[in-house]
Amino acid sequence: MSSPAIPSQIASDQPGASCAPSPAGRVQDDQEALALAHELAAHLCLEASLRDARRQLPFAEIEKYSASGLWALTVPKEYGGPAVSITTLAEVTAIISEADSSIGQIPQNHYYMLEVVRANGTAEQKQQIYELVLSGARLGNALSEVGTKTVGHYNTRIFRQADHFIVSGRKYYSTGALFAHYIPIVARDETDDLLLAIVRPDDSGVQVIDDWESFGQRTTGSGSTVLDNVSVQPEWVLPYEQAFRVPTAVGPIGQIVHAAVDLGIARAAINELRNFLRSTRRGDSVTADPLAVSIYGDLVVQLHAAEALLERAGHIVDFLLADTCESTLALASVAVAEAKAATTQIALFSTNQLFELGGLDSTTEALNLNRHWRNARAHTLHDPVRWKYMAVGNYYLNEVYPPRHGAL
Amino acid sequence: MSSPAIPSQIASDQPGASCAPSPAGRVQDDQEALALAHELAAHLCLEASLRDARRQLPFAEIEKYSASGLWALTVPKEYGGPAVSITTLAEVTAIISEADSSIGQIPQNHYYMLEVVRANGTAEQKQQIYELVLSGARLGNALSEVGTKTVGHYNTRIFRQADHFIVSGRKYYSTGALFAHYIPIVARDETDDLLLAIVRPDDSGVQVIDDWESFGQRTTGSGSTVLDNVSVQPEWVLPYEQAFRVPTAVGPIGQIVHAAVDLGIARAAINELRNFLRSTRRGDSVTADPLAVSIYGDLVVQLHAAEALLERAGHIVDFLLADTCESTLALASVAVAEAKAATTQIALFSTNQLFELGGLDSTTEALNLNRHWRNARAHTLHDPVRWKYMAVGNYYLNEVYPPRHGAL
Amino acid sequence: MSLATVHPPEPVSANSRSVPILQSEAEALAVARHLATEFASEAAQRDRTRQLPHSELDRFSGSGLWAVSVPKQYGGLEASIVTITEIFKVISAADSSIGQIPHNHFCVVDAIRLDGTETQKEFYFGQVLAGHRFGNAFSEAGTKNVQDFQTQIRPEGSHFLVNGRKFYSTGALFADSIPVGALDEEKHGQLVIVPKGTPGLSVVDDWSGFGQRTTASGSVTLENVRVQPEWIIPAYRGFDRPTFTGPLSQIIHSAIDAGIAQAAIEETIRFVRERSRPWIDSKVERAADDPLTISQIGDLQLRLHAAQAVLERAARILDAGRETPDDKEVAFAAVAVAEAKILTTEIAILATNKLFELAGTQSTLEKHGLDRLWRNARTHTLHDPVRWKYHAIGNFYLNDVLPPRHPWN
Amino acid sequence: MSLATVHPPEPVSANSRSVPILQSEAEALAVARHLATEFASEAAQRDRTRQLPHSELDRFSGSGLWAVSVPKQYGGLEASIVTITEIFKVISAADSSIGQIPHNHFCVVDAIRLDGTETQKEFYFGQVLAGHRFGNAFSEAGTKNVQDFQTQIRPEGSHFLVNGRKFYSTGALFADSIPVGALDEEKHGQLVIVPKGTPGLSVVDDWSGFGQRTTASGSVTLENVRVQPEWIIPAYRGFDRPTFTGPLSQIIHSAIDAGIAQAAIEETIRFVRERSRPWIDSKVERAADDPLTISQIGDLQLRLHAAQAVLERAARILDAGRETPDDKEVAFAAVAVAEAKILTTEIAILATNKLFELAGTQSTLEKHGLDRLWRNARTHTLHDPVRWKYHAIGNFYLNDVLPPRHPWN
Repeated sequence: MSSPAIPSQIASDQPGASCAPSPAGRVQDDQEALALAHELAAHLCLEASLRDARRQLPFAEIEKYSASGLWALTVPKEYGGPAVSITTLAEVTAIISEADSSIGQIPQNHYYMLEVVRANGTAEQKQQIYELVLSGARLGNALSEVGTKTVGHYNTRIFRQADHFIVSGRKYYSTGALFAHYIPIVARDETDDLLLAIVRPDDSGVQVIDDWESFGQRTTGSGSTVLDNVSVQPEWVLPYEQAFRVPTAVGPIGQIVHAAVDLGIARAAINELRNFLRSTRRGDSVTADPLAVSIYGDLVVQLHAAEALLERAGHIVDFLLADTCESTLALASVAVAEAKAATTQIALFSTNQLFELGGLDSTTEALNLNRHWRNARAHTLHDPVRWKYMAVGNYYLNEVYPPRHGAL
Repeated sequence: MSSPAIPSQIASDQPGASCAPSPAGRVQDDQEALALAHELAAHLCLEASLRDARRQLPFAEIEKYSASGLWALTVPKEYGGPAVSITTLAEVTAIISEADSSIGQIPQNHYYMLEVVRANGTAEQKQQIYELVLSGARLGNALSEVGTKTVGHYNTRIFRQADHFIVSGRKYYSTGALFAHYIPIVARDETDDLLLAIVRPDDSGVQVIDDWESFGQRTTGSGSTVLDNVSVQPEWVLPYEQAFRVPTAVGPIGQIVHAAVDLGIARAAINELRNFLRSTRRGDSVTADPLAVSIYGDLVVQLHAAEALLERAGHIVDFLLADTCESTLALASVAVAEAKAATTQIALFSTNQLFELGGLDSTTEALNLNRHWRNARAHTLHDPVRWKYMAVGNYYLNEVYPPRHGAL
Repeated sequence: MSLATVHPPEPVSANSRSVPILQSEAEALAVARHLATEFASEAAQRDRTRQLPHSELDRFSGSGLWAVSVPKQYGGLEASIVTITEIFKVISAADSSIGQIPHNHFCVVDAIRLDGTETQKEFYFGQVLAGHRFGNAFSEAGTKNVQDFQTQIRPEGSHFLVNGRKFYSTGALFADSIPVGALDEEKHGQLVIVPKGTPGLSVVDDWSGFGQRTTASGSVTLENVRVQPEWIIPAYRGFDRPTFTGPLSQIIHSAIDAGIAQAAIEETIRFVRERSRPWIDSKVERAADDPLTISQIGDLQLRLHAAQAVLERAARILDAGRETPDDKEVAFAAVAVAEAKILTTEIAILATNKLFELAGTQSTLEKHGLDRLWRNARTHTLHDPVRWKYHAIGNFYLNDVLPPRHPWN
Repeated sequence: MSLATVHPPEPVSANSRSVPILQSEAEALAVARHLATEFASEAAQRDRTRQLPHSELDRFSGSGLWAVSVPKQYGGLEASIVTITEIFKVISAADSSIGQIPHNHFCVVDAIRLDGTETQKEFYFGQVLAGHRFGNAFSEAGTKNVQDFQTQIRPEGSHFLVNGRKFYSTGALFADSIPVGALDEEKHGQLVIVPKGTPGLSVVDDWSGFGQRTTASGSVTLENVRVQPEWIIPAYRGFDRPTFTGPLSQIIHSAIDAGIAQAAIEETIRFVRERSRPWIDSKVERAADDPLTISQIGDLQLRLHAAQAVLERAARILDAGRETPDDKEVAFAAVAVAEAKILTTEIAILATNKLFELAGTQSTLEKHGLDRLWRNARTHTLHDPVRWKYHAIGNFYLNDVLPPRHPWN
C-alpha cells in the first residue's frame, strides 16, 4: 500500500484514502499502549529520514500504526475502547514522534475530532464512530483555511437541502486527510454557527490534494481539501462550535498531542546528538569538553522539565475528563499551555544545539539532521507560543479563564 | 558640610540644601570631563559601601562633585558652558556611578531639568539658570507623586495670584532635592497644563524630607518634597508639558543618564567580582574553573554590548541636539530605550552572578556586596524595561514613533 | 556498648514537650500548611531584626513534623520523600530560614537509619518522636571534603575526646544535640551526636550572610568534649557503599529554593494586583492588565511548575529506590536531584528578581521587606555551584559517567 | 627570485576584466549596497537549486570591492576594517554564500602585505587591483593545526612540488589562484599561491553542508603540482610574531553572521506586516499590532544593534592597531573580535528561529525559501565553537591570560 514516489499533486482517490479500514487490534490498557508504541517506533525510525528527504508520504506506516489499535486509545470504555489516560496518549504520541514526527502528528486531528464527537455527538453518532475507530478507521481533518482574517474565521459553508446537507469550500492544513477514511469538515451554517460534517474521501465533490509544501513535517500531507457541493447525510453532521460554548476537553486534548509531538522531536534531536558524538572521531573532543558536556546537561534538564510539565498536564486533563466544568477546563487549558510552551522551547533549543555541539560535520546534507529543526520549527507554529504565556499569566495573575477554542 | 549621621527625617534647612552654591570650576572639553570624573570616582568609591550601610547622605561628596564643574557639562557654548557630547555625559555618569551609584544618580534630574530649561525657557531664564549652574548651583526635582493613577498624573497645583504663582502639593521620588540649591516642581495650572516652578529649599512653605526608604540607591535621598502655598515669582516659572508637545531632547537625555547609572553598577559588580576572586584563597579554584571563567566571559560580553549600545545612543542623541525634529527624536528615544534595556539586563545579570561565582563567602554582610544588587534592582525600576522593548519594536515593525514623555 | 547507659549531661528540653505522632502524610501536610500560615506573618520582621525563630521552632518540632521520616518499625510515619520535600517547600515559602533549620536533622535521622546500631535507632528515633532536634556541625573552613577534617575523635579510656571547629552549622543553636563530623585515628568519618550542654561544646551565632539571616548558621567549637561510645554513628560506612544520603540532602535544599520561588511569585501577584500602578504607555486601568506583565507572570508560573514537577520526579525516584541501591541507581537519583536543584535555583533567582520589575519601585521600600526573598534565594542557592550540576548531568547522560558521591552532602 | 618571471600557466580571467579602482570608502559602501540589491533577488533560488553564483561573483570582484584592502602605496584604497566589515555585512545580508566567498581572499591579501616580498606585493596587489580572486586551500581533514598538515612542499630543482588534499576550500572554485597551505622540510607553514589551471591542481565542489550551499566550499587536491619559488609567501612568519591575522579572519566571519541576522529580522518584519494573520486571542486587526510580537521585534532589534555596535568596536580596535603590535595588543583585539563573534552568532541563531515564530506557519512554505537563513546561520556559525570564546574572554579579563594565537584562523 506504500507508494515510494508520490507526485506532489495527487487527488484523493490514491492509496490509503479511499480504502476501507483494515481490521485493527484492540489495546487493553495503558501499559500495552506504551509497549506497542515502542515496538512501532523501532520500526518507524528506520526510514524516517529517507521519507523526509524524498517527501514520501507514510501510507504503509500509518496503516500499520492504526492497525495496531493505537488510534482507538481514547474511545470510552462503555463503547468498548481502552480509554487510556491522557498522560498515556501523550506519551504514545511522543514515542512515535521521536521516531518520525510527521507520523506522530498525523493522528493529532483524529484524537481532536474524537473529542468533538464525545462532546457533541448524539448517542447514535458516538456508537457508530467509536465502532468504526475501534475497527481501524482513521479520521482526518479539514478545519483551517488560508486567506481568512484569522484561523478562527471560515469561508466554508454548509446548508440544509431537503433531507441532507451540502458543504462547499476550500481547506488547507488538512493534516491526516490524505490518510483518512473519514474527514470531518468545519463549516458555517445559515445561522453562522459552525458545524462538523464528516465526509469520506471518495464522496463526490471531495478532493484531497497533496500540496503541503512547508519545509517541516514534510510527510504529514497537511495540504488542501476541496469541497464542491458535497452531499452529507444528517447523521454525519454534528455541532462544532458548541464544543467551546460549554466546557469540554477538546482544546486541551488537541493541544497536549501537539505538545507531545514537540517533545518527541526534542528527544530525537538529543539522542541523535549523543549518537553522533559517540560515533565520530571528532566527537571524542566534544564529549571531553566541559563546556560542551554542560550544554548537553542543560538540554537534558530542559527535556525532563518539559516531560514533567507534559505529564503534569496529562494528569490534569485526566482530572478534567472525570469532572468537566469551567474551572477544571481552565486549569487544564492552562496546564497544557504551560507544557506546550516548555516543549516548544526544548524542541527549538535541542534542534539548534544539535549543531553547536555536533559541529560543522553534522551539517552534512546526507545526514539530514536538520530535519529535526525543520520539523520542530514548523510544528511549533501551529499556534503562537507567545500567547500561551499570556493565557497562563492571565489565569494566575487575574484569575481569567483562557479563551475556549481548539488551540487552548 | 558633611553630616556623618543623618537622622531619618530631616527638614530641608539642613546642610547642603539652603547654602548658596560654592564656586565651581569650569570644564573645558570632553577629555577634561572624563579625566575629572575618573579622579573624583577614585575618591568617591572609598566610602561608598559605608555610606550605603549607614544610609549616610553624601553631602560633602556632592559638593565636591558639583564644585568640579561636572554639573555644568550640558550648558551650551553660547552661554559659556562646555556643551560636551551626550556620549561624554553618559560616560561621566557611568564612571561616577561605578564608584557610588547613588551619587551617580543624584544629578540625573539636574541634567533633565536643564534640558527642560533649554527647551522651554525664555532667553532670560536660560541666561540666569545657566549662569547659576556654571557657578555651581544644583537643581533637584520634585516631579513624581505617589498615589496617583500613573506616574503621568499629578495632584500638585499651581495658580496665579496677583503678580506671582502659588504652588501646593506633595511629591515623592525627589532625587536630588535634599542636595539642591533650586528645586523645579511640576504642577498643573488652572487649564490643566503642566508647568515647572523653580523654588529654593529655604523658600517659605517648602519642606524636603529625607524619607526615602527603598532598599536600593539608599543615599540618594529620593524622598518627599512638600509644598505648602509656596510663592514663586513668574521668572521662575516655565512650561513643562510643552517639552513633550514639540520634539526636544528632554526624554532621551533624562533616560540616557539613567542607563549610564546602571552601566556603572554593572561595571562595579564585575570589578568587585574580579577583585574578590583574585584576593581570596577559595577564589583560586574559581578562576581555574572553566565553567566559571566562561560565565565571567559572558558578563564581559554583555557589559561591552551595553556599553556599545549606550555609546551608540549617545551619538544619536548628539545628532538629535544638532537637528531636533520628530524623526530624529524618535530615533534617539528608541536608541536610548535599547541602551536602557541592555544596561538593565547587565546590571541585574552581573549583580546576581557576582554571588554565583563569588560563592557563599561573598554573601558576608560585612562585605556589603549585595548593595550592588540592591542598587541595580531599585534603580532599573524607574520605568519598566518591558515597555522599552515595546517602543523599540513598534518603531521598527510599525514605524510608530515612541510616546513622548520623560521616560522615553 | 549499650544504649541503655546513655544519659545526656542534662535533660534535653524535648523531653518536656508533648509531641503528637502524625498519623498520615495528609495530616503532616495539613499541619505544615497551618504552621506555614503562622510563620509567614512575621518572617519579614524576623529577617529585619535578625531575630531567631525560637518559639516558631518549638511549634515546628513540637508539631511532630520533625519526626515524619522515622521508620514505621520504630513507631514513625516513614513519610515518603515526596511528602518530606513538600513539607520543606511549604514551610520555606513562609520563612525559608525556618525551612532550612531542620535540613540537617533529617539527614541525621537518615544516617542513623543507615548506620546506627539497633539500640541507637531505638534510642534516637524514640527521642526524635518525642521532639528531639538534631543540629549539625560538619563543614570546616577551607576543607574540601571529609578526609580533610581537622576535627578529631580520639579514645580516652572508656570514652572519647572530640576537638575541632565547625562553620555553617545551621540549626546547631536550636538543637537538642549536635551531630559532629570527626575523623578517628583510621581517618574514618564518624558522626558523634553530642548533646547540648556537654562540657566543651559551644555554639556561637556568628552567621553573617545577608540572606537566610535567622538560620543561626554559626560556628560550633569542641574543646576536649568527652563523648560516650554509644553516641558514635559510623557514618563513614554510608559513603563506602552507595546510598541515597547525598541526594536526600540535596533534594531538601532544592525544596527550600522551590519554596522561596513560590513565595516570590505569590508576592509579585499580590503586589501587582493590589498596589502597582499601571505604566503610562500601557493604556490600561490596572497594572494587572498590562499584557507584558501578564505574559511574564505566565513565564514565571510555568518555570515554577516545571521546577516543582522535576522536584517531585526526583522525589519519586528516591522513594522508588531500593534499600540497598547500586552505584548506577544512586547516580541516576543524584542526577535527577541535580536537575531539580538547577531548576529550583533558576526560578528562585528569576522570580526574586522579577518580583520588583513587575511590581515596580514601590515594592523596593524597606517596609515591605521583599528584598529578603532575593537575599534568601541568592544565599541559599550557593550551597554548591549550580554550574557543575549541568556538567554532572551531561556527563551522566552523554558519557555514562557517574557523578562523584559527596559525603555529608 | 624575481617576480618579473612569474607567468601563470594560463592567463587569469581577471586580466580580461576591467575593474574600477574605488576612490573612497563611501563609494565602496555605495557599490556594495547596489550589488547587494542585485544579489538579494535570486538568493533563495540559488540556494534551492544549489546554483553557484558565477555571474554574481564576476560582478562582485569586477566592482573593485575585492581590492579595497590593498595598501595605498600599491595604489589601493586601504579601506578601514570598519568599512571592510560593513561591506561583508551588506553583501551577506543579501546572500551570505556570496558574502563568505571572498573571506579568504581578504586574508590572503593581508598575508601578502605582512610577509610578501616587495616584488610579490607589487605583483599580487597589481593583480588584485585588476580583479584577481584568491581562493584558499588550508583546512585538512582531521588535523588540528597547521603543524599537522599532510600537504607538503618539497624542492625539486629550481622549483618546488606540492602534494596534498584540502577540504572546506571556500572560494577555490571561483578563484583565479589558490593559496595553498603546505609544510616545508623544516615544518614551516608556507603559503603557495597556485594559479588556476596549474597541472596537478584540481578543485571539486563536494561541499555538502545544508547551509551556505552555494559557497562551493569543496575540496582541492594537489598532485605533484610544480610551483615557482616566487609563488611562495613565508606566511609562517606571520604566526611567529603577533599580528592581527587571526582577528581579521574572525571579524569577517562575524560580519557575515551579522548580515544574516539583519536579513532575518528584515524578512520577519516584511512577513509580519504583509502576510501574517493576527492571532485570534490578540483581538487586533493586524498581526503587526500584536503587543507580544512587537516587544519581541524590539528585543531582536536591540540585540542586533548590540552585535553590530560590538562588531564595529572590534573593527575600530583593529583599525587603531599599530603596524607591529605586541602580544597584549593582539590579545585585546582577538578578545574584542571574539565578543563580536559571540553576539553575532547569538543574534543570527535567535533571529533565524524567531522569524518563523513571529511570521507564523505560512512562512515555512518552501516557496518562500526562508529556512535558508537559518541553515546559513547555523552552518556558518559553526566555524569554531562559540562556547570557548566565552572562556577566552573570561580568561583574558579575569585571569590576564592571553588567548592562543591560531594560525590560519
